[in-house]
Amino acid sequence: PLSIKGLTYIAILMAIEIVLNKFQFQTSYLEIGFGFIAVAFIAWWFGPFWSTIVAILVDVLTSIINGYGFFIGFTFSGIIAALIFSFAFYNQGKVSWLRVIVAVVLITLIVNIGLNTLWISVMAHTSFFYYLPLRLVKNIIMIPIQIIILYILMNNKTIQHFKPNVFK
Amino acid sequence: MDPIIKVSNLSFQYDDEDASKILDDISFQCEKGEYVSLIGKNGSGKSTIAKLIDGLLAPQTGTIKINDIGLSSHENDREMRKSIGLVFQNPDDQFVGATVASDVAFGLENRAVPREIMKSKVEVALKKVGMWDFRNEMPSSLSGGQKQRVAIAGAIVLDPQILILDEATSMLDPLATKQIHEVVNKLNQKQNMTILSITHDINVTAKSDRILALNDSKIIFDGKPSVFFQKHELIANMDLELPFSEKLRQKFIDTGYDISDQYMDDEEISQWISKLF
Amino acid sequence: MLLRGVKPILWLIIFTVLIQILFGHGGTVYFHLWFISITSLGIINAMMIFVRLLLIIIIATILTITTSPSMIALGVETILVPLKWIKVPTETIGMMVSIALQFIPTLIDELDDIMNAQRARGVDFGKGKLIKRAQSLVSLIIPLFISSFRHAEHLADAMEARGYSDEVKRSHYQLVAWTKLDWIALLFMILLTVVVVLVRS
Amino acid sequence: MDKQIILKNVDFIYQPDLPSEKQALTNVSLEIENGEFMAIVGKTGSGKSTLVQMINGLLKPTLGEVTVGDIKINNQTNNHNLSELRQKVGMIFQFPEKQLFEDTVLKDVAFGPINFGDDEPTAKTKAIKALSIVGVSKKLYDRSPFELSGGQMRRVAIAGTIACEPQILILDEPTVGLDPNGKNEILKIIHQLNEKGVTIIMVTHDMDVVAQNANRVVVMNKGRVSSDSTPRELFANPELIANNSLALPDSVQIYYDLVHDGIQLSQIPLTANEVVEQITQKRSGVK
Repeated sequence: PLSIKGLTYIAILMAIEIVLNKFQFQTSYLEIGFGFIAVAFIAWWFGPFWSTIVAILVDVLTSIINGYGFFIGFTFSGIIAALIFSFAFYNQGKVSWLRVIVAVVLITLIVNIGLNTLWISVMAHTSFFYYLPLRLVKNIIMIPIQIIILYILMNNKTIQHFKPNVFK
Repeated sequence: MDPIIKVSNLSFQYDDEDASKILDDISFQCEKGEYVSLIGKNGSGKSTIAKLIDGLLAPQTGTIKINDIGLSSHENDREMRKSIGLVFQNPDDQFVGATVASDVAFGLENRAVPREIMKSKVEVALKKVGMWDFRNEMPSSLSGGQKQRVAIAGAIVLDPQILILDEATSMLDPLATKQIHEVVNKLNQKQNMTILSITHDINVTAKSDRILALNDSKIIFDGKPSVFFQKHELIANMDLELPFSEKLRQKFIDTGYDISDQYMDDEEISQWISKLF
Repeated sequence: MLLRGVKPILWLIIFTVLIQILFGHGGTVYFHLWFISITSLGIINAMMIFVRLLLIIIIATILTITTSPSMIALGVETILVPLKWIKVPTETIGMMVSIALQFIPTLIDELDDIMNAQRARGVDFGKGKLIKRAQSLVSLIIPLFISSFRHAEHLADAMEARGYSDEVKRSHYQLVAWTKLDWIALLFMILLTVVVVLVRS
Repeated sequence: MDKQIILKNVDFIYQPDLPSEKQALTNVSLEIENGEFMAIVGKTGSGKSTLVQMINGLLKPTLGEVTVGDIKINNQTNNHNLSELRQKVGMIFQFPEKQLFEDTVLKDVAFGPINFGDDEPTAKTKAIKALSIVGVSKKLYDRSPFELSGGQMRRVAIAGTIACEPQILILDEPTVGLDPNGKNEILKIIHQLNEKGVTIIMVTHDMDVVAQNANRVVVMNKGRVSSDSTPRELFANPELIANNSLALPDSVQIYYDLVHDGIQLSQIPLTANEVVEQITQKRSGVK
């Protein structure tokens, strides 16, 4: 079972995820948030069970807070992303470039480009292929930025220093 | 009568840091209803003492007794915490409930107190700190000083015999600091609550019954504030400042005035000046 | 509030409506050029989708305006109760939701502060090459994570000091009671569903 | 005299046209000269922080104009052309250690100069100079800033701004949360910079700090400038002080206690030294 510290860490990471999902560059039309970083940390430190739970919660809460409707497809996307991150990072002491690259590429292809495009087309009753080109381009542009940020953060000594405190 | 807090030969060090002891063979005690200030530099182990007394950390050697009950097993920790309320430094780090009232109720919820009793206790506690009018506000909408008053309400709602303030006003402006100390003084005087106030603000220690000074992991002074304020060298070594009235008294001595060799507070010293004319 | 909720999916709505209008087929054709064709059915479809998305937004916004975060947290916990059967710790999850909601405004303020501090040190967010952008983000996110983890550490102490444990039974200060109004709302929803189903078939 | 900063009829509104709209500044006009040490005081929410953020372009006036040297900022100013201004006007926020993020102290301090276009060796030189000004020893240069004590972290963060060599330094409550010694050290550093010609604008609640450091103090109230004078002139108006939830410095409190007892000193004392001096003076006058 989770320690109290474990509970507060997950809760705060969840809040970070919601905040960073909303956070976008004002000047850029690439509307991709940075909540994935928090997902990666939950997966890394807490594993598939808790990252799945958080994926569901964040999706429900975000749709309530931001006022988009709730669509079960995106929840499914969130779970898949959480599981891919868990598969790549859970129980890893040090996270290598390779693991970060594999995780980010897999999530971009399967979740962001594949599933999410599908959900948007289902929601809007339009063909998958209308949205594909635009989403393909913007998601591929984001891959290197996501990889660099994730690698730097997960290998930051100060941040790592907090890790042993999570389980007690 | 037995002391309410009795710390004997307490030592502690964090295992992950470089191995220096943060507390080294410390002993002190507090009587019921006493207002004790614990002062020392940043990082001198003051907060560690608070956590040890509340059982959030376990001592490596030595004993801590609250009301003559020793801290040893985990169950006792919970039992002990019932008699201790703790208020921390950062107002933002203490909120669990989404409204002021539900946050104050948190400690009661943890003890499965029935809802009706909870409601009246929350009301009493919030009124004591002057925050009842804010009961339905979200904590994030409050000022720092208001947040700390709510945090005090959250601690005293459990009717603790001891209230520990861990640098509870160091992030607040002077006005909010004053208000918090007014609330704390009232709890001390009207309800005979034992106060252990951890601080590096020497001015707020003037009103306490006793000062415990911690330096280099040892207690180097235990006595009345008026005695402590005269130990200028000790205070300088601890990176603390003299209270203004004491600085002024020293200046008078240096200039050749014939002034009492006892500590005087602001009021006493201005009375003394009046008599010069 | 409403506007802010709409903004992120505004492009989706516009894009979808435009596609429906420009590439729709069926009904009377008003305009045709190469692969673009504006038809009556296309326009009707576009309007339908527009109204549908608008409704979703309005309903969600009403929920946010009328329901406090604590009620939402409590609601989430209540919905999850059946999961207790498969040993999911629903109380812990409810606590998590409550804390997370509690910290969102704090973290937004903190992110704002850090952003201002880095701007004052010459960071220009959203400008420059890829590497530069990644670096400016790192200067934002590392401080955010560190200060958040400090919050988590202190909060855990504060909760423990106030006697929290997931092993003991807790009572609840805030109560979600099922009232007459809820029956009426439920009845209304059922009626509405029936009507919709009847009309559709 | 050289007018370095001019605010002319500045209004600022947060989130205009939304229900949460809030007027933070109303018709603020100020002129600040080169080399001043100005304190800004007032209640929480009186517009102090908004005011100082106007001066380095983090916020732009809704109405009116801010001029810093030859740079003008009004509501037409583009966000991306403010680099020159931000280099000129350094800003140190409350709890500045929150901005630290690099692996080493030296790298973190050099971060600002690099952003403002210095090459790495130049930035390093500036960083070393700044670190020596704030008194961080060489031994710590390659340590992680997060391993340092609270007071040292604060100094490193301040060095991060000083390294950009600003002509104007804005500080928002720079000593909150430090122990008295740490607080005095920071104030000493600020004083030294001021003596070297850096204009200091400091937001604070601590009236002792105002009394002992500033040559000018502006009181903000509900987004307006409600008083602009020397500290001594301000303390001569206890009513104004009380109305703005400010506290009198200890030395001034003694002055008023004595007035209450019918003893009128010739001038309001700002330090313990001045109290003793004036009493001595008064006594020799009596005799």
